[in-house]
Amino acid sequence: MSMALVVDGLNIRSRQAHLVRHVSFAVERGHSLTILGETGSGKSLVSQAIMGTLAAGLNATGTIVIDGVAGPATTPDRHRLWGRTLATLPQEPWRSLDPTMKAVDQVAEGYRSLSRRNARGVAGDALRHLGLGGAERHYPFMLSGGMAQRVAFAAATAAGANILLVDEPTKGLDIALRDAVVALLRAALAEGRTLVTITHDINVARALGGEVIIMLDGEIVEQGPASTILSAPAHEYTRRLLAAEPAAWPARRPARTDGAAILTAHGLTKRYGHKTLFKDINVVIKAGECRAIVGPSGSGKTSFGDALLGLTPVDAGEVTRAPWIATMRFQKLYQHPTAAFAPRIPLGQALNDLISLHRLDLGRVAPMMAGLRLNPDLLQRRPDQVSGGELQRISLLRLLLLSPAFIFADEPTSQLDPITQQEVMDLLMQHVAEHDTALLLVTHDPAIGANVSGGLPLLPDHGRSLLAASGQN
Amino acid sequence: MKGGCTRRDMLLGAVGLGGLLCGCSPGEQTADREFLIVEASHPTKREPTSAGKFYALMGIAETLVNVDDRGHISTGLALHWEMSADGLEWRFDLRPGAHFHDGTPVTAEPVVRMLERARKRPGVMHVVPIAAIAAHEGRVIIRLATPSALLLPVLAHDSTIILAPASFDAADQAVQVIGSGPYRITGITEQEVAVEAWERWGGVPPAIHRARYLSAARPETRALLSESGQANAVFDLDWPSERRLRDAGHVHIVDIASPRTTLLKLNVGHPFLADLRARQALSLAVDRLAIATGLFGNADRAATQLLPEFFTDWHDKNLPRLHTDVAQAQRLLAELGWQPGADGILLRGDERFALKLLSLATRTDQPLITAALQQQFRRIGVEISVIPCSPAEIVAAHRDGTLELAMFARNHMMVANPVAVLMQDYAKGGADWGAMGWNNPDMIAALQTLASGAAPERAAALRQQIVQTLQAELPVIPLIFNRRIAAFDKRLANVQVDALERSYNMAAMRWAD
Amino acid sequence: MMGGWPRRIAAALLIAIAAFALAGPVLIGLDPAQQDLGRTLMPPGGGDLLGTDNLGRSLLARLAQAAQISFLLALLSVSSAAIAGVSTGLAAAWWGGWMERILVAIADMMLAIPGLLLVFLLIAFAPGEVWLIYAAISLTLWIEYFRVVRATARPILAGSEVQAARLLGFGATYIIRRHVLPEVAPLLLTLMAYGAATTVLAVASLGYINVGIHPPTAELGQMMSEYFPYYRAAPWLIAAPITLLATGLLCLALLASRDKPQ
Amino acid sequence: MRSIASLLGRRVLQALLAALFVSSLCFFMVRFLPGDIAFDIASGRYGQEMTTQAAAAEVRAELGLDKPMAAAWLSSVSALARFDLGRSYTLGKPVWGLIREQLGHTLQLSGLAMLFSLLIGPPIGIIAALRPGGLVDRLNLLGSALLRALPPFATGIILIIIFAASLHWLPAAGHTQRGTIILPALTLALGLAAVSSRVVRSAMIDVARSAYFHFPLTKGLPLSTVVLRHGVRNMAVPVIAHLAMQFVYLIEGAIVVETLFAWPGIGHALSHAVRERDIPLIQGAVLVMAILFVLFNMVIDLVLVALDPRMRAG
Repeated sequence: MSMALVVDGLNIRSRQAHLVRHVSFAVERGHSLTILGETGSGKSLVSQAIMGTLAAGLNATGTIVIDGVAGPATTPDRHRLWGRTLATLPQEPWRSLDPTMKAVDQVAEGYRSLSRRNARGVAGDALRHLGLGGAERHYPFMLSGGMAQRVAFAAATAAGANILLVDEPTKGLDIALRDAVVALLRAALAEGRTLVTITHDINVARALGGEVIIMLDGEIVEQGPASTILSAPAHEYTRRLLAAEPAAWPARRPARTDGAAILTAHGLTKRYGHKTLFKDINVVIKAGECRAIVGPSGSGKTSFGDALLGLTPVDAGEVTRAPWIATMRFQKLYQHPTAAFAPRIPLGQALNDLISLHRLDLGRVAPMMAGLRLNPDLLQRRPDQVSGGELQRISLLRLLLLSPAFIFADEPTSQLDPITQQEVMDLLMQHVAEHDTALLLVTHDPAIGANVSGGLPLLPDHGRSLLAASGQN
Repeated sequence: MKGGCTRRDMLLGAVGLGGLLCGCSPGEQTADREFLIVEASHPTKREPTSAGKFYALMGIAETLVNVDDRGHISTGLALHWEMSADGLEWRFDLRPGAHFHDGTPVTAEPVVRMLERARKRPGVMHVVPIAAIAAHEGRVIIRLATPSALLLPVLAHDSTIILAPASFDAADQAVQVIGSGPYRITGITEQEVAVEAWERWGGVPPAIHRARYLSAARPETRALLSESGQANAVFDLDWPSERRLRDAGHVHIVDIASPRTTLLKLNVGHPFLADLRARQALSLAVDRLAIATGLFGNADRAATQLLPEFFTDWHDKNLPRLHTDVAQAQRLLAELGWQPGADGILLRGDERFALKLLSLATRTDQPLITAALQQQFRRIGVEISVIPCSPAEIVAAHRDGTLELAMFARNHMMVANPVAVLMQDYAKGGADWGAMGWNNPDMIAALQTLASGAAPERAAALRQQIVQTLQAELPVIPLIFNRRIAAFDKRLANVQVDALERSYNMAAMRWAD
Repeated sequence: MMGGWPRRIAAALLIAIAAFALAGPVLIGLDPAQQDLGRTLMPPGGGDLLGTDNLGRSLLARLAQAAQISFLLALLSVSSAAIAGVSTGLAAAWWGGWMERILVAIADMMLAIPGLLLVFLLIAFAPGEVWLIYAAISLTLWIEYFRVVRATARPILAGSEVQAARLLGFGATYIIRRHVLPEVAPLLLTLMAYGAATTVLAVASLGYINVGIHPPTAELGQMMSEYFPYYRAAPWLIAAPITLLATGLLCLALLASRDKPQ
Repeated sequence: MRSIASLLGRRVLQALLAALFVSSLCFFMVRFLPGDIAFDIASGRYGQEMTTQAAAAEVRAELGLDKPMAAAWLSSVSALARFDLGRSYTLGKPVWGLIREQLGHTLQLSGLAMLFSLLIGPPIGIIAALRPGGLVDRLNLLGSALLRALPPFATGIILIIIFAASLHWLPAAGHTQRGTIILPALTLALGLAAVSSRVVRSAMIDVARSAYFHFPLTKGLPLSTVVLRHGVRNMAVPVIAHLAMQFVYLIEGAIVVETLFAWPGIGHALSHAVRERDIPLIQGAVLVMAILFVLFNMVIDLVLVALDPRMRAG
């Protein structure tokens, strides 16, 4: 039984900080290792050290043994192993495929020993094997997310690499896509490849099995077989991580359902091209009520919320708002918090602009910052200089300043780590409850949807996506 | 797709570079070496009355009579000519065996046709009182209304070149140039004309068989064409280029006096300039010597009178020279009631001594002279604003009376007798390229006497009278004498430069090696 | 891209050039039009710091005056082109529809006219006038700003950042000031720096083909074409304006080469 | 395919409108220029020393310049509608032939300049982009600023001094002799490459940061292959759009280089035509150039569509 990959005493330092300390592990040939941890835990640095793509300012020490060949942690020659020994599955496959090249060619160019024609033949076979028959000559923009995932997989493994290093393969994916990726990785394992997966998603770790490493602040806090660690965690942090899974969230007190109607939609219909996103939907949203829409990507969830807010035109139907509520009190929380801020303006400036525009009370900011556990120093920074969780909380703060009557929260936590996700969600729910705000949450995670709606039926009704509601699939 | 394209581009580039290296290979035989001659003007036009100069210079077309570089009339297409006793009828015998480049013989009829054609168009023909032109027994007969000393000089002018009838289309537009000179055109484009020796040319066969004219507007280009050895003869060099080429020493520089004078045309009818003292003051303000040495490196170029030494009969060494005297100029202007204002510019009542100076935009030396004048006039309190313009604007401003000052170089040997040009320029009220608002009946009479022919002693007295009048009255202010500067390949022998700009003398040159 | 020090040097040099242009003419105290035909083409050093030109004028004094005139006019011409281009570009991106179609059609039409011809024709109205040449050039420059601003502003205005700002109650002025201009500004600065150099060079080129400014106005481009014939007799004459322009341009390019935030 | 057809249709309509607009604009601008148009034409015809009142009167009568301007405009537009560009006022030759020859020379020169600049600019830009802040990048920035500040006639004279006067490899000027096109084309190309290398650099940096550039590297492809196969094509889309604009400016910017190298081109002809008020030549040249501009844009659109499959769909 030989080791495919051994990392021994890996330390990574930047000029200011010691980022990764004493990380050592070994993966057996044909086995799976999953590194679990949050953003900033150093798990991606470990992956970069193995691939040899650490940023210039970082200094790594220790030994890395790949396929029996030992070498220092930092070596300029690591890229010689790429493709043939060491492969990586890109995080965002549709961005990693060349937009100007056909799928089959992107796979074929990996078979460098073969002639161009033979390579295309083999690449076509590989794609058909992955269920992509018919899509060989498609360009990336014609592929769905799942298809792009599989093309990227075929391309990454074309040169025959046996060690597959995968960094956050499921970030931002809905459940169906996540399961497809996991299936792909399991298939790779079944073919005898060695798999190193870096993720914050416990479901992925659980599905892949094998060994699990839990990282926190650059150190390994726990290490062992997945079955043991994920069912009986020894370390306190692992326990928190497991508790942050939406399925494990404590049930919430049901929101009130006796409020006045603040938003009524009647017969809402929207088409996108030839596709009907939703059709003839009637909804009444009452003050203080929390509702959720659950569905996969592309099912029209966001368009529905935007239609309620009047952000997107509809093909039929109408939305009426309670006339006594100011326009400004209908708000939206965005999936990518960076997409809601002017990128070059400091956050404090953005908040001050809002306060002076609506003549709000500046005094409310400090206590609210505290309530959202935000450091006042963050306001000096630009949106790209704070973490996703912090930025999402600041955008929540910005909404709350306007005392919203209705918030459309569009996947507000799907880009966040599990612990941060739970924290942001708790803060959102707490403020919504305190201010008697109606909430419409869009999510692809049924567990979150169920948790938030607190027993109220999902929109449009139980368990159906909008597409299903409109009679399509 | 893109990758393939780049490779193909590289291939093309390599071919281009390969072609470039065999661009100029030395060591050709002198017999088929092409002679390259460079000057500024464009051979774009075919119309003989306006573009004839170029075709004459190149030896493509001939005139009835010729003029040598001292201004003496010699034979051209006409080998002999005679004048009737009353001086009214001239008969010309054409050179036997002369052929146009299309093979047709040069007979009296096409010559008469060309002369009649030139008479119908604007040009120098009008200074001669021609009554009729006819062909008679193979001779060209020209009848005059009154005797004229200017007929031969005018017939030597390049606007009267003789072309074959096939040169013109049905509407009498010139479409090609079929001359009878030692060279015929083999190719003509916007900026280049290729010629080769015409085998049926009657004179001495040219030693240089093939030649090409290249028009290069910039003096730097011309100088570098000479310096690089690409061009064998380069004309119209400016001072910096000439100096550079002299220093480099690869080429032979010829610098000869030219009959052109750069002068200041004044509107004598203008209230500021009508009084002679004002014109004298302006003339006294000009430091010609400083301009000649500072800008052109040649003290001899300071114009001391209108006509340079080139005109041996006309240039009067005893004439009081035009000179510089700022104090005297200021006194003269003070006499006219001008007083310096706060900014140093003269004021008279609510008038300010400020004038507009039109200057030709296309000449490279003109901006330098005008800049110097501007400064020198400022010293006596006269403000000049320079307006770059085209020749047409000077003519138009002359006509509508708005012209104040203008500067240009006048070729007083444009016709082989300066009387022709002076008669035009200093006629009653002046003319476009001469005086303006100025009238001297005595001088006009003197010119007319000279034009119709006068005995040598009488002529000399008249010339002196004219020159003295011009110097005293200052209808124009002479500034700088121009020179004709050319650079020649040192491999050339028998190089001659024609100051009259009548011929490049290509047919007379030969390769020395 | 570059470390901090080249940018600091660039900024310092730019300030020096600006100071030279603003205060130079006064500090040097020489009349840039004062000729001495007895002392033409004197090399640098000696009596005059940078030597004398073809008319015996102080090159230093002329350079200072030229820097003042050229940079001022280039700035005016480039900024008027930028103002016209930015406002039409924003209008097209903001309103879209027929407004955009008309503006794009006008810009395309203007592009189809050879800019050179437009410049020739305009200059023919008052030959040799400095301001007219700059005005004519700025008339051909605005289209570039229009196209860049429209192309940059359109996705921004359609983006979720602007949607969020609108939901929060912000109006057009705020959106343009906080969302559009900060994104467009670095691009505009680069365009304007190169546009200014293009303008000066255009004046030089026009002077070269005899339709430019007439002496004695000292202007950088005009100096280049005026001193060009002396490139070997007195190379410092043409080198001076070119060096000044190249230095200014390099400094601006260094300052504008700031990387985009990721 | 339907989108391509509608694109072509729109471009043709645009060409016709542009032609009408620009030719009328030029007509009126020339007629409103100060001065007497007859004198300007006469000086163009007969030369400086022959420009007299009589010559101007003859021109005025022959060309009917006394007629009302509106009538003259209508007749010029109707002639253009019949594709009759007329005859040059000063040269007497058909305008179409003049333009074909002069614009042909300019296009020849600009085309070769474009080719040279493609051989110089993009490779330097790509190398600079692969190591931003490296030596090549710094030298490129310096060289580009210097070349952008160097008037084209100065660049040209430096090239002539090196390649013609010192090395004697190439002719200094002219246009019918062999090799004369190379130096003027190189002069223009250097100016273009100064800009295009920086545009390529910044486009290439964007591409090199993208995931689709990094991913093929991890597939085991060598950097050179990835640059050529994935870098260049993706970078080409913004760069070609930029170069297309450059080419249009190039045709106009050639005038200075044409003057220096005694190369007969349209810029030169236009400057004379404006001075001599040769309305038919101006109108004809503008018309042909406007139509060429639109056609050229059309070709660029098609090239972009060929390069980027996403545009084919949209």
